[in-house]
Amino acid sequence: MAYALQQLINGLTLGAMYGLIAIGYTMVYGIIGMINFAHGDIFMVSAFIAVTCFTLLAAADVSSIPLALMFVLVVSMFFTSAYGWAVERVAYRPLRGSTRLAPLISAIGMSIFLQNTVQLTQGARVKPIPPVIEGGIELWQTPDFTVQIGWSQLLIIVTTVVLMVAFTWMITHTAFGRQQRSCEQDRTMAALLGVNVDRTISLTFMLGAALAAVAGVMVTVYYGVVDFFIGFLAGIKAFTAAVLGGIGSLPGAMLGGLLIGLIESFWAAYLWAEYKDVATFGILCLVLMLRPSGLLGRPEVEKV
Amino acid sequence: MNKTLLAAALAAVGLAAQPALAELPVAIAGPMSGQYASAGDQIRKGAEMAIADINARGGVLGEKLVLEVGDDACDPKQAVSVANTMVNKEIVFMHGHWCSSSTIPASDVYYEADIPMATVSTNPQVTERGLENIFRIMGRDDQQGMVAGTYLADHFKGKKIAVVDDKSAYGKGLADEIAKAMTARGIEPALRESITAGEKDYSGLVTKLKRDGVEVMAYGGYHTEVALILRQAQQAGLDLTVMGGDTMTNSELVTAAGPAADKVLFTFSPDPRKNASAAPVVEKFRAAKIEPEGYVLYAYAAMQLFEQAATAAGSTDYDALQKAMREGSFDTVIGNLSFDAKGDQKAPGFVVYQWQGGQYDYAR
Amino acid sequence: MSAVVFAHHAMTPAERLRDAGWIAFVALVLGIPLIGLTTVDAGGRLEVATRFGLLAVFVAVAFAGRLVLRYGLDHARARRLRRVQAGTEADDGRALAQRVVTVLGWFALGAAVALPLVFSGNRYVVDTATTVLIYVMLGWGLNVVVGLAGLLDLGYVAFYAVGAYSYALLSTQYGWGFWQALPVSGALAASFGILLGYPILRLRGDYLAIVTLGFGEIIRIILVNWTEFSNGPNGISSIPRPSFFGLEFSRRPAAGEQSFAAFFGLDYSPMQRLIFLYYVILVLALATHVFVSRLRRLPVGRAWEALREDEIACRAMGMNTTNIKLSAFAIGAMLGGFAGVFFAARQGFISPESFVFTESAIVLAIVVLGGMGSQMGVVLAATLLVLIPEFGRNFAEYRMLLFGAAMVLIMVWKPGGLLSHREPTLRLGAAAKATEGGR
Amino acid sequence: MTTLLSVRNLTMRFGGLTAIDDLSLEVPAGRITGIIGPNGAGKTTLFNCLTGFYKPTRGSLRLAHPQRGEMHLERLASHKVVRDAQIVRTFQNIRLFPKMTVLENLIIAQHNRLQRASKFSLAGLLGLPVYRAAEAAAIERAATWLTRLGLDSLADHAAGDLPYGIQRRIEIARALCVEPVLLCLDEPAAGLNPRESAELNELLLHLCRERGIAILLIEHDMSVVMNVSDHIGVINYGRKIAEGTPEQVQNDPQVIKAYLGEDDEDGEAAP
Repeated sequence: MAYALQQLINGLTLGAMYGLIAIGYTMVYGIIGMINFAHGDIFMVSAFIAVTCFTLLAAADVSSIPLALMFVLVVSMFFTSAYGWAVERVAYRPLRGSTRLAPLISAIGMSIFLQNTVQLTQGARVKPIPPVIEGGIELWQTPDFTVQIGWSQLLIIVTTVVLMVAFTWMITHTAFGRQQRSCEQDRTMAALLGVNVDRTISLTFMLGAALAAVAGVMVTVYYGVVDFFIGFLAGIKAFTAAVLGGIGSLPGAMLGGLLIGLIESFWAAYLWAEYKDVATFGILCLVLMLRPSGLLGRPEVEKV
Repeated sequence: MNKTLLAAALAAVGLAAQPALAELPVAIAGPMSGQYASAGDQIRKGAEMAIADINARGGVLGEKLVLEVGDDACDPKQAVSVANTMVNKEIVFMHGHWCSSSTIPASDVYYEADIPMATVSTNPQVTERGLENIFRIMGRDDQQGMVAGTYLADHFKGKKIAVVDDKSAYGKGLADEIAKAMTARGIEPALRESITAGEKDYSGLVTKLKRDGVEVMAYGGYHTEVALILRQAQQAGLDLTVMGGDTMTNSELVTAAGPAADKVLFTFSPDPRKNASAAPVVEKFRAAKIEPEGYVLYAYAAMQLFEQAATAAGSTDYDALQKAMREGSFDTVIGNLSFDAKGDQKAPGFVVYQWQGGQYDYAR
Repeated sequence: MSAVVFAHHAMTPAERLRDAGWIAFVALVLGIPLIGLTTVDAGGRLEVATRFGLLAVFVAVAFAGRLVLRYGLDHARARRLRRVQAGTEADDGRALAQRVVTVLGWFALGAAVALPLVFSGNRYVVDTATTVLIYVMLGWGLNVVVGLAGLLDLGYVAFYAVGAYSYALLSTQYGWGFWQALPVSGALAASFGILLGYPILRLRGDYLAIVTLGFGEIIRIILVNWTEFSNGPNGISSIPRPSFFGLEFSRRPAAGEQSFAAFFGLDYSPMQRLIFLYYVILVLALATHVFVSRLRRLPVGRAWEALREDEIACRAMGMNTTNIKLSAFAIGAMLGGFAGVFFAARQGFISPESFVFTESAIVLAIVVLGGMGSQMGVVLAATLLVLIPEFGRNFAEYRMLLFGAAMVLIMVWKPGGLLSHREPTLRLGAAAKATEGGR
Repeated sequence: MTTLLSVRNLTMRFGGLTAIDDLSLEVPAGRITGIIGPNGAGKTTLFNCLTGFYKPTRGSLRLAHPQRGEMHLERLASHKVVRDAQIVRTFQNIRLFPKMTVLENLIIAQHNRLQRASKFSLAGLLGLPVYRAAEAAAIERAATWLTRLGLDSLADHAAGDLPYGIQRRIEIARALCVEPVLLCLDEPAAGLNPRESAELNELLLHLCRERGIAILLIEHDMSVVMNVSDHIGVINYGRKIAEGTPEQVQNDPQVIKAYLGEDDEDGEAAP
């Protein structure tokens, strides 16, 4: 029981991170209907920025953890959204209005490009930082097992929840949210009604990148190690999460992320760890067979 | 690292330029890019230094050596492509590849093209296929696993030992051998697991280890994952000792795992840096700000092997060279090298090491 | 999309400078974290190192590059505008381009046949050409699924793996020969295609993409973990090479067998096998080409294209879309399987590492870059995508960077692919003539 | 006058919305039946039920096929409605295969016949005479209709590049290539200019009178409906509110109320 609880905590932490990255996929899909394959690598870039920041802070002897975290988050979000903006501008905007697959291939190219840029400029070696947040709370002590939730795990889950709420509020209550939703539904009509579509799409990419940056900082804090390859696996998992939850739906992305985190940790905990990815994809297929638009996706009515 | 992009590009173009006549092209191949690029980097540094030294001594048989570098990124398909490139460049000797899964398909190409090769790949299959051009200057996984498993059985009696691998050819081979050696000594692994290399989250595994009261984990795989597992174990309040293979020589482990790296034991050939004969070379590397860790000295030794075998044979023709390598005995920075019929090093001997404050040394 | 025509006035120098300045600023922002700053290992911990000199160079290059690019683009646009105004030679141009492509196709075929004879001593060239042909074949196979039927498949590598492993296992375990195993492996791959296709018939577009991606991963993970079956991560080695009508290509043939070299009284050379393998894949690829081109002109091929264009209209025309989708999956998978068999035979060693997602992505890139559905486009794109990294070997670590950049640039330059013209499967005039001649 | 299709108590619900409510209707063989009604009345939904795109919630759709006898359409998958029952439809928002040529569009309409002749593509791959003859016949049939509809000069153009009015005609030609017993046209006159409308009228009458094809016609353009229909059904809110000859329907108070009455949801219906 205690063991299951611990695995639940592990799964939630992992799932929260997938969810944060998945939101980026889902938003971009919602607005321009493309899979932004480079999103995982944007996340990777943000993790590198975070490592540089933490190292700078360590050199500057900043000892206040909340202050350091805030600083790293802000800096990382700023630069990462610049990357999000640039990627859209260079690789996707010229392709708007062409076939559905063109931006996908461009995105795959962008992903390879970003990975190798980071490898060249930052080196192929893994980048570690000393533990930022140590310790945690002991939740439950049984004779042979202690359930523990680390401060960093707690931080990740809380941040995710807060961001999720803030984000949903922004989409439903602000002018940008309205423009974003209007572009999702009908870009031409939105443009006719005076919505600056280009700007809205750019902003969407920047927001997605900023969320990925939050995930990047969290990964850096939690695992303490990043390398130029982390974007790939995280990207695939997050994309799976977005689809599982119903691509285009924000709560769906979060739900998908959490589910995949939980499936992974419980499958690995009780069944065969080596087949956990098979389980993830298997469950995805099953869900899609029963609900072709994902768990919370708007069911696509066949318009004849 | 501080080279400017432009300068690096020019240097790369320069490296690839065709050698002039009266130069002997020799090659190294390995993962110069990709996940394991740091190993490739070590090989390149070792080989460059060796070639500089050999050429300073007047080259081999009066000809200067030039180095060709092949990048296979540990991808078998690219490895074959690299091998073909090297054949075209008419290299007379190859040191590589690094990943066993690259070495195996590439070696067929070298075999057909009559090119002798010295490799550090540890998978038994490398020398088990009857190719007479392969020489392994490193031990084999089965020997390595044997040493590690026996050490675990002897030193951690009564403690729970888990055996984990990363599903790579290398990692799984090693972990299987460790488990076998332990069982032979009457100790059953408390847990046998596989993880996926390249992920970041191993908290599930750590929790599992914690539940089963595991104190020691034998691990077949690369150092990156070990660093992550150690960090996450510490976070979860699990005091874990790790036993790994030769890949743990990488100092990245220490950077990434922090103080927890002191809990890592691993098997590796006797440290060449400790050889009295290697002292001047080690000094030289350190003077050039290169720590001759991991595969650096092996690459150096591979070039020495070629130099001495070619000198002994008086020629760089395949048959003569191959015969000289097979029959001779060579003094290199990694000690005395001689090979058995399969091409395995005769006295590899693995030793158990332990990291200690950023350095590794023989374990007590 | 609405056609909005913007009037482009010529930019003043000041505007050009401002534009380039903005790009330089963006370059600065992007460059600071990755180029300007880096972390280096300083004995067990990281330290930040600065490279502001390099950053300045980067920004300057961006500034100058933008000026030049903008200038070039404006000129190109002006030229195009003049051409459009001058008259509608576009149609003629297209027909001409089509003829050029056809001529180039025959030329490429001739070059492909002659290549090993010209480069008979050059192992690298023959081997790289073989790789190109493998990708051409994979591209043609995937072209059926993605290019013609419009079903986005991100897990094509699974069928490649099925083909490769079935040949590897049949040959090493049961001693089957290459030519015996080829049809069986193809059939097996086709069954996997149907197996994958069936449950996901209802899915569309990007949902299909992720499920196929998952399927590819599942196959790979099973190959890695099911050691008893596939020998796990160690892979399968010593896979026999195809023989020339029973003649082996080896220096020392097995007892009772004759080698190719001995039979023809030649000196043994490893090149003989390489060249033979090259011709094998050339024949396989050409057969694939003929097969797919003919299918395209048959009801089933036209049905695939119709499915890509409008699935609902297909149903309204009484087509069984289930069968059409499954046939596309099956045929695409079968061709992938054939390519896999050849791959295993050529490499002599396969392991799950050869069948990762990146491989699927590259084959998909070949199809899309080439121009969806265009057979010649696949050849062109496969050649480019194999050769760019190979030429890139001279640039060592910049190799993959160039590869990624090239993918983006080609796509932005030609969103419809390199050869996006679609040749109709039949013409009224031509058909009428043909039928009259037939009667 | 024999009944070709009889719709009995058809009901179609989407969640809480009832698009068609207990509708009964008879379509006679060899005649033109018009269906009119304000926007959102359920006309297209009726087509979708009829051609198998939707499964009706309740009710029966019975076809008295001249060769194959009675068929229950509600039990057939959409492709079988076309293949076996030979009911073909066009779409309100034209659905051609835009990148394919006009001729190819018409050949695809004959897919099932050709596919059978190609013997699982084998005969086709080998170029056997069986298949070659079938293909020639298919092209012949396509060419005949193209000529009849004045499209022969456009046969090798990509369908999607042609003007709207021509695309409408192509869609009808494509449907005719299936050799329907019942042709369901969903607003074929929408977007046509008066001259094109007149041509359409003439074509519909030709199909019905000369070729004996029954036509079910949804149309807002009263000049078309009133001129060609033998019989008209009026639907509002998913219910049939009137039925009869054009004159009867025009003078029906219910119909006038539906079009001009309290609900002003419809503007374009008035001729």
